[in-house]
Amino acid sequence: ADDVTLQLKWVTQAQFAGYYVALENGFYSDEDLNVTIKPGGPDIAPTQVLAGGGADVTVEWMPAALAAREKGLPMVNIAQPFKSSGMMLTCRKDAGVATTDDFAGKTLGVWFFGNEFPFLSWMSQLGLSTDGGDAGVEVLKQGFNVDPILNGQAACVSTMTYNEYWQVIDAGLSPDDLTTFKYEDQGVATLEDGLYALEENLADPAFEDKMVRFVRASMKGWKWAEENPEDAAMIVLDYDETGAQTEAHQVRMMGEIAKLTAGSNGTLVEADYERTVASLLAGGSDPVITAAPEGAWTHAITDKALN
Amino acid sequence: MRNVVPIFTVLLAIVGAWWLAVAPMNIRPALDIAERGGAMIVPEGSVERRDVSVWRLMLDNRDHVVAGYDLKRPRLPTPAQVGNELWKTTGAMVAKGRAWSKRSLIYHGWVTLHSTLWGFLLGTTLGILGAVAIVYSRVVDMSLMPWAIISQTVPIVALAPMIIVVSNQVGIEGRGVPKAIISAYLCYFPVLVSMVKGLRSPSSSELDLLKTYHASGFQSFLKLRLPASVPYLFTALKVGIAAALVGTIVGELPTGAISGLGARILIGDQFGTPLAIWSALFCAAILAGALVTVLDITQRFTLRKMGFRS
Amino acid sequence: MTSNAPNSLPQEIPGQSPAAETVISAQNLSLTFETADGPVHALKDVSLDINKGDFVSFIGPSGCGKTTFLRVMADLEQPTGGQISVNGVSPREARLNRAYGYVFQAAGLYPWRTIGGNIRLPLEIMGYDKADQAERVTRVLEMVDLAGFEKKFPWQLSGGMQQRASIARALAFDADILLMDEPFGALDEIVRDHLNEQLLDLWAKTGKTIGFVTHSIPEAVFLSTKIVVMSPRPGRVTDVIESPLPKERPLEIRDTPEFLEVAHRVREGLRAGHSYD
Amino acid sequence: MTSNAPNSLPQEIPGQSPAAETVISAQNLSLTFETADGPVHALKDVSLDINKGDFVSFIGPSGCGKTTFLRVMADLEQPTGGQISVNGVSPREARLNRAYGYVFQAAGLYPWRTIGGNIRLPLEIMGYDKADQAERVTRVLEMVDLAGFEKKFPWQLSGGMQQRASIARALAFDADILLMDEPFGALDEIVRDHLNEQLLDLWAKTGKTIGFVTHSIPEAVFLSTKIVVMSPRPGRVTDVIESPLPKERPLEIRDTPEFLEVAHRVREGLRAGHSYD
Amino acid sequence: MIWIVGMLVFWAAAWACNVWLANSAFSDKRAVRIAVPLIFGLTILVLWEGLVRGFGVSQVILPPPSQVISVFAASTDLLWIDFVQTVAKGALRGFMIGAFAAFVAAVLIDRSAFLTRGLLPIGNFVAALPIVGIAPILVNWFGFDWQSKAAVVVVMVFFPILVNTVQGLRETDAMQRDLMRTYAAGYLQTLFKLRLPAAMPFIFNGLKIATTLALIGAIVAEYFGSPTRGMGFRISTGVGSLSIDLVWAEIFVSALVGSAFYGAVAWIEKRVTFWHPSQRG
Ligand SMILES: Nc1ncnc2c1ncn2[C@@H]1O[C@H](COP(=O)(O)OP(=O)(O)OP(=O)(O)O)[C@@H](O)[C@H]1O
Ligand SMILES: Nc1ncnc2c1ncn2[C@@H]1O[C@H](COP(=O)(O)OP(=O)(O)OP(=O)(O)O)[C@@H](O)[C@H]1O
Ligand SMILES: Cc1ncc(C[n+]2csc(CCO)c2C)c(N)n1
Ligand SMILES: [Mg+2]
Ligand SMILES: [Mg+2]
Repeated sequence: ADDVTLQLKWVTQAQFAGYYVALENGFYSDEDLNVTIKPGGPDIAPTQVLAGGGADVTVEWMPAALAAREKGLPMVNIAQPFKSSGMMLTCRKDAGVATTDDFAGKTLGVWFFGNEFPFLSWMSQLGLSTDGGDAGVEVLKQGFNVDPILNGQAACVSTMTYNEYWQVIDAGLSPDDLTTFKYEDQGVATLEDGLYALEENLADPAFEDKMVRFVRASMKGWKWAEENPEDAAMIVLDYDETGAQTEAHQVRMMGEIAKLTAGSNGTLVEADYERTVASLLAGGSDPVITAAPEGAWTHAITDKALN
Repeated sequence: MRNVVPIFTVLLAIVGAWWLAVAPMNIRPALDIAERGGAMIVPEGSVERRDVSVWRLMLDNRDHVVAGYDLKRPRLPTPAQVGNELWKTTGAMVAKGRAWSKRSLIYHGWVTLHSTLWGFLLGTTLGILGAVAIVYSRVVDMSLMPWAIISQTVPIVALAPMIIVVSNQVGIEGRGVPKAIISAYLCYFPVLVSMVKGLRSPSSSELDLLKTYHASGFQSFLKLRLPASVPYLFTALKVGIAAALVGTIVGELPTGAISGLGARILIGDQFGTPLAIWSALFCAAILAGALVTVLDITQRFTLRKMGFRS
Repeated sequence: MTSNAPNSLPQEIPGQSPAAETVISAQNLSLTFETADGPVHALKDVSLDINKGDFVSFIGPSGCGKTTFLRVMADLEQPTGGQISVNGVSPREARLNRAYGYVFQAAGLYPWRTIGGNIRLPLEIMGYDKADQAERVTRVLEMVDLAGFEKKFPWQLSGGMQQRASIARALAFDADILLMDEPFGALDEIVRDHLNEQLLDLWAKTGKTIGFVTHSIPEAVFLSTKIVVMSPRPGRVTDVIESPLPKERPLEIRDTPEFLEVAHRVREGLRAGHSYD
Repeated sequence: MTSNAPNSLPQEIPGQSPAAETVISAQNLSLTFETADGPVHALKDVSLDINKGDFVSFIGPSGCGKTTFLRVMADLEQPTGGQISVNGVSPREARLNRAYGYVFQAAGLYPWRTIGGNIRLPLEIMGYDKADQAERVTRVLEMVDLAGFEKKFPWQLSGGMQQRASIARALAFDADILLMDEPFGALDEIVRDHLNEQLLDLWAKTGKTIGFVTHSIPEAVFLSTKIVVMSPRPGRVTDVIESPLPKERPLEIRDTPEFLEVAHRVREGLRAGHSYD
Repeated sequence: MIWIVGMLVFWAAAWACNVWLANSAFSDKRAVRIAVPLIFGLTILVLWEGLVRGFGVSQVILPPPSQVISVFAASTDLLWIDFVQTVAKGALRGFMIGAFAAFVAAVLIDRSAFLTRGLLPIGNFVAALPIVGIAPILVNWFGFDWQSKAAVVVVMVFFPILVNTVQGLRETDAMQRDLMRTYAAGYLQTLFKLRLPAAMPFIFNGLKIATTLALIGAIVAEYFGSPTRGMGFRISTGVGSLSIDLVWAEIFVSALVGSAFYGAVAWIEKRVTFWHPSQRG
């Protein structure tokens, strides 16, 4: 069997259910693959792991991948299991945020580590400076949790529809107390969880073939997960080494994830890609990328995988 | 042993102060919850309350103070809550025969202990070898010593991801080795410093004595410098193991380790479960205590055996 | 200042003639330490002959170079001028031949070794075989009255006993020169008296040549066949006194006029040109 | 064992009669330390009177309670039995009245203060005014021959000079009792001789009452008007010897028959019941 | 290849130079004492440069020092902002508050033998714990800005300084204390004239340990939330956006600041405890 190492973007959770399902249900071994899944974490940059040869393929968000590409790391999107973005900004009504016009002068929690790009280009489209001051917004590098909105340190925090949002709800705030801004609704959505590999590796037909089989099995896993959300969540739980994930939370996450993967067979939709690039190029004074990238994606893998 | 009574008194006082501090620390979330549950709180609205001191809040909402002692997400948990959580994740797991389950702190403690021990081994070996080199070579002494100090001012957290990537690149899998390297990085320094002191502790007359015997350099190392440094070695080991544990946990914190006590702290933070953080912290403390105690006992035993007066 | 032992030397050699065998011979020996505050003349133009079987005491105020002289003999310090020979060869060769036993001011026993282990130390280093080691340890322990203490650790012994053990350590191997640098300096007078008697006894039994540094006039007079009085800045020998005392010396000898007479001469020698700091 | 100074005491009081003023008076004094190995009887039934202007030496083997006795006088240790009075009051009151100067075996100068600063220490604590402090420091430094060393740090001085500085520190304020616990124990004999002469000189000049612990018989005899011989287990006084030597004592007095006679008596006193280790 | 050979040659030459310097007659001269470690450090940089270039290591994994230096030079204003945020506001303030609190606590504890006996072992124990772990809690309590970083630093430096100070205050020998007793000196007099001066070497020992802890504490705490500036912030986002050269520039600043901080404390120590044998050389 051929070895494939997959680097995840974050810790083991239902966000990556498709891969775990494919592993657990033997979809990978059916393709004669021996897959190792490496969970990520707050200080793991999947791009760097890829560059260092620690993984063959990685789950990454497109803004980060394109930024890395501009830094000289030739990452190529080979598949896009997530159709839509799950990013949103969750705000407290009692902090006085009802519309995007209320942002000025407020403190907003944002994830960095390569996840800040969509936010930054959104703010620049809104014409808000992110360097503080009355005209702009005060940006906090949000840690790993949603505490800032709970104890009033921030008016809004970044959340994912499938994860952090529910932590806010679990903490006792009700949806009525909150205003949410989905990036999708704001027209600033960028592509999330895609699969990326290095250009030079893809030039090798053997590697390409491995990727074809990998993507095929992974997509099979994703579709199975969409149909069997509860079982998928249980599989994820079994692989969670932290022992901190709870069943209820993972089942709920799986449900939300299914909404994002629905509508994708794994093939990157070019229009989504163009929209992402446009949004990133518009990143104000300090754009994420300075020129439209060349060769940042390929349909070669998905074309072969899905036929 | 005459210290037992004072130690317990002080411990008791600390726990008492902690317990008392829970009320002011938790009054705001407690009032928020009560208000959402329909209770009348003065003043109304959590935003308004931010400008009121906790003491005022406690005075004005006396009935709700106790609620602070039973929050699901306390800012400061009570000692009992922490104890309970610790028990649930250790003793109770053992009782259920699931000591090695991923939900058990015994398992995570073991993961941390494991790389701590490797880091400790690596660090002490490096420290001792470095000390020998420094004591026997002037060049090494002059060039290495300042950098050893400087090395400790480098924030290893910054190096952690790179250590992971680099060790990945040279073909090392998993987080164990990088964590051990980080922990060795913190551990080697106190060992080095202390061993240099120890290897240099023989007086010049003790060294001269061997010279009159025409002893070789290796003989004087084996028969004098090494045994003379044993008490220093143990002091170093005790500091070193604590440093190694700190290193492992620091290594687990930002590198997104998926198991181990540092990872529990991280996960506890990510999922907003403060009790998980607190129990991991206490577990780390217990681990540190146990490790140092083991070394302490070994030290007493060895030194007594060797004839040093303790 | 060659010394032709005139009388009652406890040498094994029968004819106590001017032809007595010279063991250590120093000619115009100098040693200057270069320090941050300028050169220190620890020894300047020191000439001295020590015969086989002599018991030579070095006395003088602090800093006069007693220790330095002893260390030069033992090749622990290199002279910067003059000659010195030991057993006809250089100190270095003598050291490599293991010609010395050296006893320091503090007993300097290794605390992690038992008394027996400490005495065995030089034997191990010099590669004596196991059986020989054991035999020698037993013998020297008896010699210094410490039989039965072999298994004890140093700190389980009094200061006087520790010092005896350190002497035993220097006796355990076959060095025929014993150099002692204020070996009893840290002990109280009464214990000291006792050790002095034992040392004389040992010296008579073994016939070794002994170089002995002391600050105590009675001690020097009581023990020595030859007393070397030194003076500082620069360190030099100001007087060499041959003792007229008999070989047999009970403690009471210290109240005899001969003793007091020698002591007086030593004191005068010390007084001359002595500054008190 | 009350002592009525019989002769040649260097007291300022003219009539050296049995009525001489008693400064320290101990009756059946006992002190038992409770240790892990059982009680240690450091002092048992010690009675002694010290008169104003006496120079009293305490001599005895290690562990006989010399230090303990001195410390009881200075209220550094509490007796477990018997009475002791100092200047007619309890040691505690005497201490609070600052009646003592105490000199320890090691100089015990604070290394972070200059020599001058060390001598000034008691004066600062006792609240002397600045000008007085400076004046006293200069005076006592001269007294101990250390003029010019005021600005030096202790570690820049030799052991003998440090010990003199520590004596100066004890002299700087107006204590009329000086207690010295083996002040010269760490020094070499020659420096010691010199300091002994200076101490006698000082004593004559100031007329203080001095309690002095030593291990050296010649030192005790040379210095004292009264020699207290002690013996251990339990610590007790075995002999009190009044010295017949005159107040003026050149170093040569040590070669006189009177001196040797007293020394002999002390040695006999010590020898009785002394074990050597 | 040329890089690797060149690097090896440089290495050999530098080492030979150091051997010669260290064993030469002026090895005690100040200039040599500084030159030898500098040459050593330079060698490491050259080795690093040679290895990275020789083996063509990707710059997103390990950039060569030359690139780090140019990024350092190009981003001084950014580095300065981070320095102010993390060092001047977080670490330094935390250090001062922690040191002061520990010092006062030590003097108070020291008055009671009972407390000392009870607290010293506990303090020693706590000083050995991985206290950085409380960073997420303190960030939650004290907010995102420098206050929470300072709080982490306070807690981290408190115990080493406390323990060392208490230990130091007990360090006077019996004779020195007895001397004070014979003068019938009061508590404050004994404290100021004897015990504090005698404790200084210990206090400085604690302060020196605390200097390295302070920086690490402030930086780690930024991982759990921070404004969009600070060394920890820059390091973690730098890794995420593969600006590894900037990360190294921050590491460089941290080492520089840490060494300077340590050096400053050691310098003051030298002045204050000039009398201690360890300082007299
Ligand atoms: N290694 C050294 N470096 C510099 N000076 C030294 C060294 N060893 C000794 N001296 C100096 O040489 C002189 C003679 O010293 P030495 O130790 O021989 O004297 P000593 O007679 O043994 O004195 P003491 O009775 O104090 O032991 C002294 O002034 C001493 O300071
Ligand atoms: N603090 C103490 N606790 C227990 N035992 C003590 C203490 N101080 C002294 N002793 C014991 O009391 C006895 C008398 O001690 P002390 O120090 O007075 O003797 P000393 O005559 O001064 O001896 P040395 O000549 O050695 O100084 C000794 O056996 C000693 O071990
Ligand atoms: C420090 C840090 N915070 C948040 C993320 C963002 N992130 C990446 S995947 C994912 C999914 C939901 O949990 C989220 C939130 C990160 N990478 N690093
Ligand atoms: Mg000497
Ligand atoms: Mg004593």
